[in-house]
Amino acid sequence: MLELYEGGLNVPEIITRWYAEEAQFNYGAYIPFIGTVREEDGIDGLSFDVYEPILNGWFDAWQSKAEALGAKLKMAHSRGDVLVHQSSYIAAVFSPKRRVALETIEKFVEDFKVSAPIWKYDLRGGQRLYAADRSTPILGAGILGEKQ
Amino acid sequence: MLELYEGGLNVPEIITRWYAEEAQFNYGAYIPFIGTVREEDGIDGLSFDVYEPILNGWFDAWQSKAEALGAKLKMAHSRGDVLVHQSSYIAAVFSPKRRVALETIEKFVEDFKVSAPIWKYDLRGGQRLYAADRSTPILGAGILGEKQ
Amino acid sequence: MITIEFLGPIQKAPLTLEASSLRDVAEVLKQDSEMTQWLENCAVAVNDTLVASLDTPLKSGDKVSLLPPVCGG
Amino acid sequence: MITIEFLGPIQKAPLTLEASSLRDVAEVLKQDSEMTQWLENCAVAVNDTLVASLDTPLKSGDKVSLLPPVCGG
Repeated sequence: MLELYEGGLNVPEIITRWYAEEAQFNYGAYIPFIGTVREEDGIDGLSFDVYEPILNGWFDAWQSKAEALGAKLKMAHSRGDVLVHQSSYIAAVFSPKRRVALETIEKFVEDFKVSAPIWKYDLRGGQRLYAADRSTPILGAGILGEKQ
Repeated sequence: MLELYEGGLNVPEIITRWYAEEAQFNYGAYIPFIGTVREEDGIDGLSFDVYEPILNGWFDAWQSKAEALGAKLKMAHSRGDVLVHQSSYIAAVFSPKRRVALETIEKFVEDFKVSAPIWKYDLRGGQRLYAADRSTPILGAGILGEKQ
Repeated sequence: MITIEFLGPIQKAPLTLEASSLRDVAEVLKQDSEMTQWLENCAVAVNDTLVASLDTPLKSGDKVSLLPPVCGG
Repeated sequence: MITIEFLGPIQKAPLTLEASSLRDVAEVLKQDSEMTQWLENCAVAVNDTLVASLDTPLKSGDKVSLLPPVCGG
């Protein structure tokens, strides 16, 4: 399940609802990863663009990988503006066993950072500035710029 | 902070309170690991003994390691009986950065499993049976049995 | 006719043009000086599936999307 | 006099005895057939600090704890 919200996430609602939703499925481990906007370099917050069709495909592929291990993934992300100290991202794994849960949350979060079609902007003095220096080209990027 | 409770944990209360407690400290990542008693092999639940003095020392040593990385740890664990589908264990890390959070929660949870002075029993037909086959000797165990 | 859309921070309206493969799309975009900074770091999707080759064939009605470097979380 | 306490699943009341090192404690516990299964897999703490050597000295009032294999979580 992939949830998108306008603005900052209601973390207590989401992480407790997910826990309740899976309570009867006999998972032994639940690990939510919660990402919060840090106050740094004088920003007022961050802002996000999300391209949903490809994000859904990426998430579905990960869900299939998790299911093969007996695990389940959930994710929530913000669109638009998220102020400092608000949260913009939750990724979670449920798994029968600890090891699968720990390994899956790490790989899922790391792949998210370099693959999910989401663009980040700094909010600063009323402007929305693309965070180019912190962004990563998607694997396989650059084919249009190849010498022919 | 280390919290011990009689019986199953109130997971929503604990994970949302911890989130609120740290909301103003500018952490970018929060990862709680929630352990829940699985229904397996016909058990009614698990039961735990905790030896608090050494558990506190173990936890304090980990907290110091986390602080050196700018991170903070929290933990909650049950004493006594915890029925299937109830949770008995929460370990959590707060960190400015994602990588430290992911690495620390993994190491903390794995070390917990082999070092924390907590003993597990299966609850089965009214009996409390030590889970010897799933238990691990603490590093350095066995000195009293050495040939002299 | 195919449509090219520019995602995230690329401030550019969609384009419609004739093209039989991504190679044709690359030819056109290379003429556009605004696009120089993006061509080398954008991933490309055809009908919302990422593709890895310039030889990917296109047919009328296809949608080509350019995805610049990402940073979710 | 020192006190020995048995933690977790070891069903045994505390013992009080004279000992000047853990070596003395080991000598006494080896005479106890109930303890055979535990001596090889228990960790040992003196005054709630884990110790690694049989030569750890003991003084009157010390508390020795035996910690059998653990499984929290």
